[in-house]
Amino acid sequence: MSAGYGAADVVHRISLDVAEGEIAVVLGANGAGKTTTLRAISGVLARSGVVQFDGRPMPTRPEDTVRVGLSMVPQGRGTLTELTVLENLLVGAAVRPRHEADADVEKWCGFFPVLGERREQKAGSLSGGEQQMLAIARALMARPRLVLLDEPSLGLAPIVVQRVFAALADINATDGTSMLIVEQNADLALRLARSAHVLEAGRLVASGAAADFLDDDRVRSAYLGGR
Amino acid sequence: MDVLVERLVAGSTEGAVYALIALSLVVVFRGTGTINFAQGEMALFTTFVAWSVIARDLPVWVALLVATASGFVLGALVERFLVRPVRKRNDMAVLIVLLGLFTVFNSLDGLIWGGETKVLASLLPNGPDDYVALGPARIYGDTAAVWIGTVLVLIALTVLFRCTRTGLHMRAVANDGEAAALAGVRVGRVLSLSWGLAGAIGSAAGVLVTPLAPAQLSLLTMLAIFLSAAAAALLGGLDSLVGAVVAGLSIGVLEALVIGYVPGVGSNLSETTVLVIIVLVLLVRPQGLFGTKKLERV
Amino acid sequence: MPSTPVAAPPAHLRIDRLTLEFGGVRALSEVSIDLAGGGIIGLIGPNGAGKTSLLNCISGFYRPTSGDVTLDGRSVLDMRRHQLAGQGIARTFQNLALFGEMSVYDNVAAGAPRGRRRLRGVPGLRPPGTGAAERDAVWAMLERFDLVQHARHPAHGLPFGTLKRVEFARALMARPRVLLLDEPAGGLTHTEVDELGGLITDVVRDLAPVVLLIEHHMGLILSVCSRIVVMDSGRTIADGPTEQVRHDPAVISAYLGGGADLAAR
Amino acid sequence: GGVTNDAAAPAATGEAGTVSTDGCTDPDAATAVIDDAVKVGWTVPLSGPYAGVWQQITDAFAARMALYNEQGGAGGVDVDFFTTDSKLDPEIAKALNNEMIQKDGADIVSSTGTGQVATMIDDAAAACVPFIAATSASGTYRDAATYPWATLYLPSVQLETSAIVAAIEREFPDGATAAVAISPSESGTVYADAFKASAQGTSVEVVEEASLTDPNAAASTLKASGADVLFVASAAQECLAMTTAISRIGWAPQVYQNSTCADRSLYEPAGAAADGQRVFKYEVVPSLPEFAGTPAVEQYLADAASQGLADPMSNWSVTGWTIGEVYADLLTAAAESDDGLTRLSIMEAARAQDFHPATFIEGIDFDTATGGVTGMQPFAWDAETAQFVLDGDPVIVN
Amino acid sequence: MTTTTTPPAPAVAGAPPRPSARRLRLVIGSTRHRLLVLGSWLVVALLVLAATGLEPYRLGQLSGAVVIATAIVGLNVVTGYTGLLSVGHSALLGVGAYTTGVLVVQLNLLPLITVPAAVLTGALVGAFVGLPSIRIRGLYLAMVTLALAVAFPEVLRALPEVTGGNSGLSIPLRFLAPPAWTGLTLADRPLWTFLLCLSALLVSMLLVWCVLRSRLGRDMRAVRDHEAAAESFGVHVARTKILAFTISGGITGLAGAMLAMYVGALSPAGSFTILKAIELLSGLVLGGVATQLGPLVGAAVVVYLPVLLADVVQGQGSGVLFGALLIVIVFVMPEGVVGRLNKLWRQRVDVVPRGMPAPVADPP
Ligand SMILES: Nc1ncnc2c1ncn2[C@@H]1O[C@H](COP(=O)(O)OP(=O)(O)OP(=O)(O)O)[C@@H](O)[C@H]1O
Ligand SMILES: Nc1ncnc2c1ncn2[C@@H]1O[C@H](COP(=O)(O)OP(=O)(O)OP(=O)(O)O)[C@@H](O)[C@H]1O
Ligand SMILES: [Mg+2]
Ligand SMILES: [Mg+2]
Repeated sequence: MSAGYGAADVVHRISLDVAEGEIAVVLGANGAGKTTTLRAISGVLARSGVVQFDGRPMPTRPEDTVRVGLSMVPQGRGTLTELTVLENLLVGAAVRPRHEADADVEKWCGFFPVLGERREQKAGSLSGGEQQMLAIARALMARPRLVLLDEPSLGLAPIVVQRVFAALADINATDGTSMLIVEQNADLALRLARSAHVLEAGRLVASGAAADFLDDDRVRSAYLGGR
Repeated sequence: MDVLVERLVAGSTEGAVYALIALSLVVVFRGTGTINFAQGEMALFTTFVAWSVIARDLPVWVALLVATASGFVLGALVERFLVRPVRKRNDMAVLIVLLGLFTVFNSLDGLIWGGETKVLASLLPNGPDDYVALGPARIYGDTAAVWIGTVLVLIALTVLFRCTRTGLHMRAVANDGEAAALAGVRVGRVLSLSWGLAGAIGSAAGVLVTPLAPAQLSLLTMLAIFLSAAAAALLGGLDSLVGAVVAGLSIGVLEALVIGYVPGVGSNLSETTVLVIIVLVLLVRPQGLFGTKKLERV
Repeated sequence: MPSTPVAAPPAHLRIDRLTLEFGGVRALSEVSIDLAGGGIIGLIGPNGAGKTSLLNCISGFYRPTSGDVTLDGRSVLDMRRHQLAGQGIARTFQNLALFGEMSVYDNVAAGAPRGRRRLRGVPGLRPPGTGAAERDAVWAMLERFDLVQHARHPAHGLPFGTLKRVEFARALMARPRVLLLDEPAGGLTHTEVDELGGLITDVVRDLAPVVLLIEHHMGLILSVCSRIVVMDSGRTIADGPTEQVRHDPAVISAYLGGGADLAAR
Repeated sequence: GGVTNDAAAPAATGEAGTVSTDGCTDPDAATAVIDDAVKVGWTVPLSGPYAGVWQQITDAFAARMALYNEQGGAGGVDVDFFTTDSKLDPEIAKALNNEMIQKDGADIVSSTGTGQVATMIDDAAAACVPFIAATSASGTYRDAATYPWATLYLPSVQLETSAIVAAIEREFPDGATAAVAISPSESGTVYADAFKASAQGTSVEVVEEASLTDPNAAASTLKASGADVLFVASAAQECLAMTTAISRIGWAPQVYQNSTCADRSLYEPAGAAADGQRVFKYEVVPSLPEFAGTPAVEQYLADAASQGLADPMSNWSVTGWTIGEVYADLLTAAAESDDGLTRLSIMEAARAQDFHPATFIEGIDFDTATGGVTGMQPFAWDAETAQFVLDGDPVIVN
Repeated sequence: MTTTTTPPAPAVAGAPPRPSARRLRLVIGSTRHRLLVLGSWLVVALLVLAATGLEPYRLGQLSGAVVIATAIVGLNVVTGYTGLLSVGHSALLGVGAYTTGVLVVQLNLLPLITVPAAVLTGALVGAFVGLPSIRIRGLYLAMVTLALAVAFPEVLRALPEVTGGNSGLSIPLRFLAPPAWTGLTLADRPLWTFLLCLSALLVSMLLVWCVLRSRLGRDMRAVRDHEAAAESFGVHVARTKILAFTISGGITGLAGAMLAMYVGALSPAGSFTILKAIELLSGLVLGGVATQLGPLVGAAVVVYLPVLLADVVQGQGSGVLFGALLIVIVFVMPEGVVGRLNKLWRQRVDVVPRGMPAPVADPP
């Protein structure tokens, strides 16, 4: 797959595979094209090449990719700022029957109690971390079979990061939801993931089992820092 | 006293006219976050269509239906093929496209129907004796039609925005199309629907309002009404249905009172006076009377 | 970045019983912090604790319900937002607030301290030397932040991490006496965070500002801060030297969570 | 020089009223005999809201000129008529007018609308090109001393309003109170001002005025004044609005409309409400029984048909045709003058024009010396037959 | 589950980055750059010289376009560089034009002497109109300025003693003749008017160029891009907005004075309605928002396109065609003609600003 903005490609002919029920992580420096990759898969950006989901071609528009079972937590501000927290969650359930939505709203308000307290508050007035929680909860409202998470830990307190990652592991275990995670907190992500990929200047330069990466010195020094 | 009642009724009827068009502006704004500057001219076009239908000896309500339906289609087409491709690039581009459309539709009306003033029949009878007395004032059929239309549209839209998923999705799309799409909202469909709906409301309004317009059905009919309606939509707050109606009525009544009770300035500078008042209100409440303040968090 | 040491004594920023309410929500309640000693002070706390709100009060974006913020004994709350820059207060934003259409160069240059001459830059009106001096300072800053190759690119469209650097560079251009950093490490890779830590320490050495650093990246906090203030639900729950605060059980349970290795990151 | 400009010799103006070529950019061109074709160029709105009206006027004028050419033209010289679209924009009008004069070599130009006429008239004078039968409501250009190279077709608004005031005085010998409804347009205010000026010093007292922006509000206000007479100073689009509005609040004063409204299509839809309203005209109304049989109208209809004019019964066709009458008359006179057909002789002929256009109502003439149209014929609307009826004799003012 | 496949690609380590397309390197201040600038000025001078040789009516049309260009240069200051949408510039144009008109007609002043007054009133009214922009933003501000556009003709009509009301003002021809010291005669009036309008345009463009280079210019763009951030870096937002409106009003007032001299007659119904405001705005967008040459191209489009179209279709059809063409241009060049050209230029030429540190690797 290739993708980019305007005439120039930013991501060049990359190939990767996320197996059913697998958690994969994408690492890479700033501007490597991680966000671009996710946006192209979910259909926000135009792409060339082949993207398949369950062996069938992945739709090219985001509203359709959601319908086949994909959800994305965009990088940074992904919330509908002028809508309330509750409305944000309900929009997240656009593809689900209405009665199921209400139950899930309760579930996520329970998981992130702040969201429950701020139900009627405009999403835009939430703190950065609260908005990030809302974005994650909204993406999961669609009960996707594959979630793309673009730096989910961004702006979250360490304690919340742990809870979110635990929850992701939990969802993955119980529902078999696959995940493709872009994360700067590589250490944490690699522990969660089974496979890992490294992007460099828009090219896939390494792929393999997450565990190998944790032990790989080269990767360690580049992304995890010598500890 | 009688004169006051007459003025109030006249003013609020004029206001209902503005309100009806303003409501269609609010629908587009809530669904897509833009103002449709060509709304008035699109409505004029379909009103001419309605006139053609009546000229074929069909009843007015058929003409109303035809106009409403064609307004819906026109709105949706304009959105899909003219607005959507430039919407993401910038606001200014959308503005110019709409102003271009404004010119196209007005000229097209002239090209197809000629420039002469035409008379459009009213949906409800509006002959000299077809009125209900309201104290000293009389409510004629055409007036009643506008009033009823405004109330019905207000109720229908309120239900749409308050109680349906579609209404929620419209607001989501207006707020951030990409985020809405990622949540599975069919953005294209919602955009078309908003514009179609607005087109339909505008067109129905055109048919109801024209019998009351000073210029009847001519190329000038809608410009003045549209400007006042746009003022009403802004005064009320671009995203507020109730605001559009309240502001529309206020502007109508205000105009009537200024003309009636302010000597000198009233008849010469009535529009200016009303606009100055609106600007003053906006200075105090920049988001309009009922509009929600846009959030700015850093 | 000219590294002339600043002779003036470090700024004295004091936050005094600051309370901020939004309708029913109390974002800050009676927060008092005295940043007399200067240096780099870490501000941490769970999401929604009120950290950004506190920064917003200092930099004039929010008007507190009660309490005071003083800089060298003068209240900054009476000042208009644009006057604060003149007082030497500069900040970065949690969610980026760059001038999107402007080039990276112009973004950084916009941070430059403002003389009284608004028409500086116009031929004939330019006081000799200043134009070139500012230009060189901006280029030096861009070089230091490794932004030279992006200098002529408009800010929008650049990667998140790069933009974070632009913001930081812009704030430094102002040669601030008080530097407020809101999650500068967000979205940076580990190596970049390390570099950022180095930059922040450098800045303190050069300019000796008071730095208030909000960060969830504990690694950064622990490596550069001499003192940490911890907030929760609008209150300060801990305030003290780094080593003391990081082992405070209240902090661990409210913010850091159990994983010991996380606390070390 | 000082701050003010007191340079003498205004361009192209000689003695009061006489036409001279002093100050023309090219005096020789103004006195050169025209022997190929008289080029007549009009800059009028052919797009926008008034395009329909002007299409009819120019079509009828073109038809009249074609007839003139068939009949031998100006001493054997044909009229070559062309138009451009002013788009109601003074700058566009100015540019196109200059293009007509300089590039197309127009011998006569004309236009409509105060703003457009104002910016073109000096250019034409500077080039010594006659500006003939302009249709502007502003009477300024009637002043031959300042504008020796221009004439107007429309009667002065004062002429009409003084005729109206005279008619009111006749109807209310003991004096009357009048209310004025004013369209927020140019012609509206011009008419209203003229009416007030005409009423000055008569037994007609203007007691109230209101803007037509909102006809219903205006109706309430004016009704409250209890005036005997309502004068509606409107532009064509709004003629009906006041009629409906006053009938709805049950007010029935004697209504006078201005001549812009004298069109059946504007009255018919108002039904009984419009009955008895008065309006003044000077051109014939071919559809009226009073005129239908007259030789002049018969001739007009036959000629129009021979030129294939689409809608000869329309007011606007009659207007265009009549302007054609004016042109034909003065071109013939110029061709017969001692100097032959030149721009100067055309202008001199225009200045001296005094004749009865065939499509004017009997008794009313076109006399440039006294300002053009010399009188006005009152009409009343008869709702039952849906026709205007003659209402007494023409009021000759000039 | 998700498979992203492409034809076989190298497993690890991609190909070296493609060398970027050859670009011409142009260092500001270098001899090559100086020559280029000199050359451009030479071309401009030649064009002006060629223009003065045009037939008078063509020169007239050109003057009209130059006046509109000047007005758009003014509009660009607020709408382009400061991001404040104004639909009220027709009124500012009118203020300038009527200042000149009234002073000439009522006080018999020489038109040239009235120019500073027109600039001043334009600037004052501009500043006044700018006041609401401190609080009111976006489309709401567009509405406020639109109110000005709608109210202006009404106010003109309401003050007949000063403005001549509906009939407007006609500036007698003798006032518009070239002054004796120029050595031009009345017949040369089109040339004189053209040179006057052209000077006004050049002065305005020079002013804007200076403002853009100054800190004020940077502040304006900062306010446009992010008001809050601008403020926290010391930009006095309110003052910047008002200054922008003042400068813009002054330039547009100047354009108005030129318009008065070119057209020679002013009336409320003509050049100062909302339609003129729309024309200015269209010109700005078509030429290129926030570009220095955009107003020139935009003015040429809005002034000449209708004239050219008139040769193709007459009557209402021309309106349809004009509207359709506006839409097409926006579709083809959303960033405006000059915006697009700038982009192409940057792709081919690498302009290196003064003081940039030694060459570095091309951006990734
Ligand atoms: N909207 C855009 N327009 C043009 N170029 C863009 C745009 N967004 C990103 N790019 C370019 O695409 C490249 C890859 O960006 P991308 O955001 O995918 O990187 P990333 O790996 O997600 O970086 P980060 O860690 O900062 O999030 C960058 O060089 C950037 O300049
Ligand atoms: N403008 C506002 N309107 C309403 N509530 C607000 C507003 N700004 C902040 N809040 C509330 O105040 C609380 C504190 O927010 P703040 O942004 O200061 O948190 P924070 O400590 O910076 O959190 P994070 O680490 O997630 O960025 C939050 O709960 C937020 O919802
Ligand atoms: Mg990214
Ligand atoms: Mg925060």
